[in-house]
Amino acid sequence: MNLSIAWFSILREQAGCSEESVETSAITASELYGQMRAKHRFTLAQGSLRVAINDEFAQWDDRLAPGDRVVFIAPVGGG
Amino acid sequence: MNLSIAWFSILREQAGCSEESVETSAITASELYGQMRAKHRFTLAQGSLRVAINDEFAQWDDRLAPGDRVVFIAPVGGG
Amino acid sequence: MMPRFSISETPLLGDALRRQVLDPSAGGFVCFEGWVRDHHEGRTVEFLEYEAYEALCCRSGEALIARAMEKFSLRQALAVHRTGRLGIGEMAVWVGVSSDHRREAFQACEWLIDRIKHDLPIWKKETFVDGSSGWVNCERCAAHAA
Amino acid sequence: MMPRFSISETPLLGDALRRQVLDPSAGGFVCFEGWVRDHHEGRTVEFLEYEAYEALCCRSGEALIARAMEKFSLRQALAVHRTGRLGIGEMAVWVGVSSDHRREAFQACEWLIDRIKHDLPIWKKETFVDGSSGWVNCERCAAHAA
Repeated sequence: MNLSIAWFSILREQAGCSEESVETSAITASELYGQMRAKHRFTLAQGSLRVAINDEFAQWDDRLAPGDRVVFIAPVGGG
Repeated sequence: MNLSIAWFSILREQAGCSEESVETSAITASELYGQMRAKHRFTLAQGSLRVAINDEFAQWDDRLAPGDRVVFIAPVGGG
Repeated sequence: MMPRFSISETPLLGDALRRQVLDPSAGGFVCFEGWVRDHHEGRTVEFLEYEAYEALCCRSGEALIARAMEKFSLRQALAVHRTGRLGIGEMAVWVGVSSDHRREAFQACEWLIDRIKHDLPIWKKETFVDGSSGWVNCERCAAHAA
Repeated sequence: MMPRFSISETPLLGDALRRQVLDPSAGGFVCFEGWVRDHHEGRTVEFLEYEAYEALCCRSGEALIARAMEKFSLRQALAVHRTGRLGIGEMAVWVGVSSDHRREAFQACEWLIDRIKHDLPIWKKETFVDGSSGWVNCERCAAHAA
């Protein structure tokens, strides 16, 4: 299925783009991050990220649907 | 001895003046308040007040000296 | 040295006060403003009057601010209290502090306004729309003493 | 309804934001400003860059403010976060709340800035005068993961 992903901060820099459209076999957000990490050689492991689907925080095992907009959220500034 | 007293807030209203010069036999701030309370019919008892001598917080049994400027401090707004 | 605590008979301007606590090494700024609100214990307030024993306020206020700067490692701190008649919505007091980290700024600002309200000789008289009025914390204890 | 949380690419003006939380029934106002400071962990900062995932920030930010207003009985509350490149002394975030009593205003303001910094997808990249730079909290865990 086809999805869009928006990249921010360190992931944007490592992906080299702000937004991409992907054709993927991934069923869950977790699988999608695995594929993207391999593709873009992200340094961050899934355990340090959060994920949002269609502008809402989501769970890693949430199932993806065609046309979903996915954002992987690297650790924020905090303090 | 001669002293000056400045009156604020409820004491100013009850004394009917902001400042007065008094000739007193009082040895301590406590005695002076007793005399002033009788003179001006203040409703506030000494226990609810603080006292300052020459613009510094003082103790009730501090001895007064000629020319001292005394202020009796009614309860403040707080909260 | 510029005074860090003062009493003002004219309206307080938060923006001008804030500029005095700017500091390139500060990462956090917290300010408190006390506003005249339209109600007190269920009654409708018309206006307030503040009266201060200025010489002692300034002396004690400076000491409080110096203590807060030391205790909370502040970069800058400033406080001003209004006197005179204030209508609803007017600013009665402004306290602003800046520090490297926000935690200390929050603690210091709250500590300062608590101490200012508790320690300094500043009195507040309330006038209600029903025409009654009284010095806060004075009338009730006076009634008990009487 | 006016948004209570927003992201701004242009400089924040505290005085204009403050006017939006005025309320005749509020007796206390507390605001927090986060400023870009010139040092971090002993190193000299040249500038910061903030990047936000705006749609999620606004949705989550509104929810945080609504929760704070309920939890702390606030009269008004507002928060804005800057994005883009900020020099030393610039304001990165403004959070202001008004309430009947000051205690709730302090608690709410601190709770809000804590939650904003912890929960919302806003990233900070530091650039130091020595030319090095990095995304705060990302580079170190990335190094560990690598």
